Amino acid sequence: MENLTQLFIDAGKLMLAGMVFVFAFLGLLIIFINQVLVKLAIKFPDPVNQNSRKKAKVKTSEQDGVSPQIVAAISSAVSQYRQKHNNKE
Amino acid sequence: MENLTQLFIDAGKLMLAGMVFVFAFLGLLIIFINQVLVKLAIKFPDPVNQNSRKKAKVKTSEQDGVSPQIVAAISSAVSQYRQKHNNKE
Amino acid sequence: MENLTQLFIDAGKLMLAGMVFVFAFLGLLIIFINQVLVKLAIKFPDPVNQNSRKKAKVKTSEQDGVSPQIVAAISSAVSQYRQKHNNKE
Amino acid sequence: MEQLNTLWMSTGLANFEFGQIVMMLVGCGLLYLAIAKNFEPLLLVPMGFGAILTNIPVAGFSEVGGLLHYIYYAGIDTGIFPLLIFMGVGAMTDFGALIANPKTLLLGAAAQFGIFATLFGAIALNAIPGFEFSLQDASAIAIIGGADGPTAIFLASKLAPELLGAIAVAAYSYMALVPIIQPPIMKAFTTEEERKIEMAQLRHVTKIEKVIFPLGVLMMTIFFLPAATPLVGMFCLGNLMRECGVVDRLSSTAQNELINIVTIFLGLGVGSKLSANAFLNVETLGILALGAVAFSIGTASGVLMAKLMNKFSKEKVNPLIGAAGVSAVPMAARVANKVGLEANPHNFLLMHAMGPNVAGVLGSAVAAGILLALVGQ
Amino acid sequence: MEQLNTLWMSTGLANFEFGQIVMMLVGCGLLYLAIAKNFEPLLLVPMGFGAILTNIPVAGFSEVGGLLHYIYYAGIDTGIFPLLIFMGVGAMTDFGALIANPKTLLLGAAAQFGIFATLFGAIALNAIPGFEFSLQDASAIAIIGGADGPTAIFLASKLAPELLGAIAVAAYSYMALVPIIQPPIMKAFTTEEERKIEMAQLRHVTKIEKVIFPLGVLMMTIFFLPAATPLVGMFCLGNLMRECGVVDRLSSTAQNELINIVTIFLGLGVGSKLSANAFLNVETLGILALGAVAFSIGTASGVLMAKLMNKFSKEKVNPLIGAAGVSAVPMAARVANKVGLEANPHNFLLMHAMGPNVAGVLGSAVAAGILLALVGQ
Amino acid sequence: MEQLNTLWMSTGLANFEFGQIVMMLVGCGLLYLAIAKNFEPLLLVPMGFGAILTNIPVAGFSEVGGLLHYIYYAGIDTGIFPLLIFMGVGAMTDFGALIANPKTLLLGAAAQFGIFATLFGAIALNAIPGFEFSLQDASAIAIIGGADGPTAIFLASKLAPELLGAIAVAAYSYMALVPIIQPPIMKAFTTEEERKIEMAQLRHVTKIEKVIFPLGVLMMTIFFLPAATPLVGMFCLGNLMRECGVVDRLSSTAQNELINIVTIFLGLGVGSKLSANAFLNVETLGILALGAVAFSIGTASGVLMAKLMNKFSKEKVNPLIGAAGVSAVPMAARVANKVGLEANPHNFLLMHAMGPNVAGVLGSAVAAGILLALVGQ
Ligand code: NA
Ligand code: NA
Ligand code: NA
Repeated sequence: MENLTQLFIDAGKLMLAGMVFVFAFLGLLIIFINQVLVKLAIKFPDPVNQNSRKKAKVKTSEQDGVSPQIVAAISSAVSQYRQKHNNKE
Repeated sequence: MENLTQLFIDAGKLMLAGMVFVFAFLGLLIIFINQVLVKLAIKFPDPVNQNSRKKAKVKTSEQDGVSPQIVAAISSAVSQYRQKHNNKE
Repeated sequence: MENLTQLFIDAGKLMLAGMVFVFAFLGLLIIFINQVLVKLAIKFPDPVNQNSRKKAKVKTSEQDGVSPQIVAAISSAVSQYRQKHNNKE
Repeated sequence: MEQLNTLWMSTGLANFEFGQIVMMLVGCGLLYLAIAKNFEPLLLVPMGFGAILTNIPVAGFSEVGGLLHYIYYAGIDTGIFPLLIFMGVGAMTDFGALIANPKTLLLGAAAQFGIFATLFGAIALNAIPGFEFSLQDASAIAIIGGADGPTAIFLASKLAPELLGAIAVAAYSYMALVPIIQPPIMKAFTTEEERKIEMAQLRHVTKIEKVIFPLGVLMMTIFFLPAATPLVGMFCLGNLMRECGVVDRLSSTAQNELINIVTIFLGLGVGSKLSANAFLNVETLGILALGAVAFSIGTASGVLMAKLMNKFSKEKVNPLIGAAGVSAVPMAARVANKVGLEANPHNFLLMHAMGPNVAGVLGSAVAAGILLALVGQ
Repeated sequence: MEQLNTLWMSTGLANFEFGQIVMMLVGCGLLYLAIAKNFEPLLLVPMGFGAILTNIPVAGFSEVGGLLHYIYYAGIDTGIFPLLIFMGVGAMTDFGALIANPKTLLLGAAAQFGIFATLFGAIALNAIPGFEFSLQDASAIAIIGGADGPTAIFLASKLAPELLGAIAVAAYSYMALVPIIQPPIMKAFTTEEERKIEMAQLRHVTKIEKVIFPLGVLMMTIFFLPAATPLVGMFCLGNLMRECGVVDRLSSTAQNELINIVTIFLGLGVGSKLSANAFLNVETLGILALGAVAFSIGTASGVLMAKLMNKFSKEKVNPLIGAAGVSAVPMAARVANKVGLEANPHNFLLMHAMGPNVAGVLGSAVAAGILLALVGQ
Repeated sequence: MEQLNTLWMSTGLANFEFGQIVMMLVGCGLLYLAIAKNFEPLLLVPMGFGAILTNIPVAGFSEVGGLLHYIYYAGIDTGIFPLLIFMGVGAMTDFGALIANPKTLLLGAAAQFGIFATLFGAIALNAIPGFEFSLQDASAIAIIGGADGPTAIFLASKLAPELLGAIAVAAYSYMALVPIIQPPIMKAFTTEEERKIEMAQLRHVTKIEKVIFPLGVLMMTIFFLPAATPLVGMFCLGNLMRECGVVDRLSSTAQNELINIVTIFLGLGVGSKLSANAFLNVETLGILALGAVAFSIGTASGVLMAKLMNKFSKEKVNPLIGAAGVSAVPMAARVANKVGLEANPHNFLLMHAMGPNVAGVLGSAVAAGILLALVGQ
């Protein structure tokens, strides 16, 4: 019974230490996000140009009716399909 | 030579026991199919509703001209294609 | 210091033996290509018929508007897409 | 004829022990739940099958030279399989919602109270004759409250391998039962008004934030809790591969083929621990009961934490998303969304709930690290 | 210069033994059959290549520390690779035709006579000086008649590892030769009339039947033949993953990436057993001869069984589909279809032949289990 | 409270050694180069991450029982991972340009002078106090000049495992720096006129040539340099699977999923050798310096060889493609193309440069074999 009491005390301590630590750790992570990441985001914003360039690209290719990437994708899918449906092992 | 005779006898017994067992086993499987599976098939027929619902869904999306799943599939194929054709290793 | 001298001599020999061997090996490969592969290429040219047959096939299916392989590929891509976007782990 | 007799003596029928039959039925039960009820099928199908295989008499699947023996000792005893799964999960995880609303980390932290309260509860069970859980056992059981499969398997394989089967069954079963367990608790601890709270749209998160985040998490784990670095490290590696944008083919393989292959083996290996003498005892009942308690306490803690935060902050949080802090990604977030929609049909909480949801993954990995550091030898 | 001399002493030319040269030619022959003749290329390309690598003097591919040594002992000696292949094959197999027409199981059973007759034949060869096959050896050889690659490799690695190379060569070669070996036998044992028999269309098989079937097969194997459960179990796991509909991503990985990776390693590992002293002897000739006998007897038994069944049943079976009972999926079923079309251009037997074809896979796995139970120690 | 104290004593902060911090910064530096500068990210992302993990105090990633320990000893110490990568690279390689213009093999041979000159240089460094490279060490360092990652890792793991980390860092860094290192050297050794040389279009290469080529290369390696057969053999297996046309599914798996999985593990395993006491010493500086020398000499040798060939042959070769002989596929070929376009906007050298480029892969594998045969014990 003494042993059980000791176990209870240990479990209680573990519970306390664990919850303190979990809150401390994830709390620090909040600080990390607010202090570090947010500032990084301001210093290095996502490159807008690149995105718009990409969009432009897609537009151009879509104007051609069929994008060469889609053609490539379909032919790749065709070859994958063929491969996978070969006779077994 | 005695040894060989013994081997022959063993092989013969093995042949007999093996064929008896194979037929017994696969024969039992016939009974299993006829007694268990067929009854299960009657109790739990394939859900017809679900299929027709699916078909309905497909129809709707096909009416839009291009199914969103096909768009998704093609864009997924495009990204797979790009990935696989990156420079080596 | 004697040891270092010996190492230098060994390294020099290694350099010489290595370069001789590399040139000999890749040189032999040149002979292999010129003597063996080129002759094989003449004896067993790429089957032209098969290619043109393939082309013909593709043409036929393209005349139908949509190749059955592309349909298969897209449906395969759709099912792959669905699978990969299932809920995690 | 002696051949037929030898064959008969080698049949299962002539060698069955009662426990093996029961455990095969347990395996069939897991398959039923997985296939008919869609209970976490990706793990439970191979696991249920593994449970059947390991209990076949004569065949020796889990003895030296048996297939499951190799799988277990190569992949689970070493910790490699759960860590690879965790890498793949990391490659599937988007921390955007968490970074946009970091306060939700507190919800993920609070929900871990389910773990530590259960640890206490497992020790309390020792008061009942028949239970003799050590602190290691109790810790391994408690991690069920983390609602995270690979974390539970990893910790149990280190602290209490003989309980691994029961713990995995409980963890995955309750993860599948999240849509049934959580809503009543969520409703009991919230008012109709609270459930109607609408939340502001999340800000855009830039690429650099997403790239640096896993590295920051890893660094903090290194500084403060090295014992959690195997789990957190592999998770962050997967997430970094996802977000860095230059190794898409590795990221794709990690979240598809590699995780699939490892999942098959992990399920078989965990199933191989479902032997009669390890599973058919009163402790398993205790573990199943404690698992339900753990999920319930975790859910309640998350909800209550959200209400507490609302006391101190202007920007209100819908307390329903606190329940997602137990992890069980993405099921718990979907449940929060659904219960929210019932109260307010224009209130879409899904993205908001993803924050505490992925915070819960980190939280339970941290909790696992704490338990390893304090009770692992 | 001593460096060039050392180099010369380390060349293959200075160290070749005659047997190694012959075995490399054997490896090249396998590559030729695979590439030019399309003989089971998926296994024979890596296997032929492995045969070349293992016979390179000095390099030590199959000695401790060599690549093929690791592959063989990790994957083949343990049985893991053939079992994973079998899981993938299970995930590729559709039992629909078999469930729709269960009588065809008898055809799959009859064709296994090819195995047991060959076992007898292998012992008979001992009468010729130079042959000394033990009962283990004879059993491993006989399994060639099962016309199933992974089953043959699995059994041979357990019962007669030193014959593994020759057995694998024979098994895969004859499987590739099915379109040449079978038709004359099929025609010899059937009349034109019999070959014209048309069969009723197969009934629709429901999902639940396909899901329960692999579990039923596994249960029967557990009850009656636990020694076959590694093979049958992994096969049924693959098939269950295929049919249950909730783990499609696992099923897809099992039948694609995983089976491909394992096939490369399995081929290399089997090829590593093609060393001169294990292959260049009279026993190999015996094995090749017995293999041809096994396929022929199996084909004939299947056909004759179908004719016997027609004696006792109103619903006639085209005896050609009996030949598909040897397995060699799906080649043997295609052969039955082709020979059937020759006799009756409107007679499509392919689906009907798939029944005995997959029954043959089960039949030979069962036969392998019997041999393991009776002659394995 | 003792629990919190135990936790504190187990933190990284309480256990850090100075060297570990520095090595983590090195790991972060590698990640930065990979992600921000696109330096060979497929290997450097997992490798940089592995460097961080292995230096975590207390966690023991690279000690017995740690994840990186298993990965290193199962995959790198045995040589399996680099060989599998090499198989995948073989499956990605098209030898068409080389077969069409076999003379370019001489360029690939000449560029290997970068290796052997560096070997001499590494020994010369021993004259400086602090350096004590054995002939094995010098050989492992010299292979950096081969500009081929898996070859360098394979050789270093055999000859000087304690230098593996530094050698891999140098090899991959300089491969990534090829577009910066090579152009000035290429321009210094060529005249404007030479850079303008246009080359005749390459002839069509038939399928049979591409199928027989890897077998021919393997045969020659067997005859003359068995020590190189692990590398060359696996490379040729991959290439044969690619070209033979009957095992496309194996080829596809080898160049996609399998190589991706192995790359993750290889990077982690190599990173695990980046420990402070193995990396933070003057020898690492020497290795980095020698690596740059090796690339430069290799580039110059290739260019000069091309000029020499032009002296003896009517059909002129643009000497820029000689620089591609160092391998670094396909970067070096692209650099040759780019520098060529600067001199003559209508001169597309890419296909012509692929010949020496893939010849360089064979050349450095042969050089690795020579070093293994002569200085490996
Ligand atoms: Na959690
Ligand atoms: Na069979
Ligand atoms: Na090179």
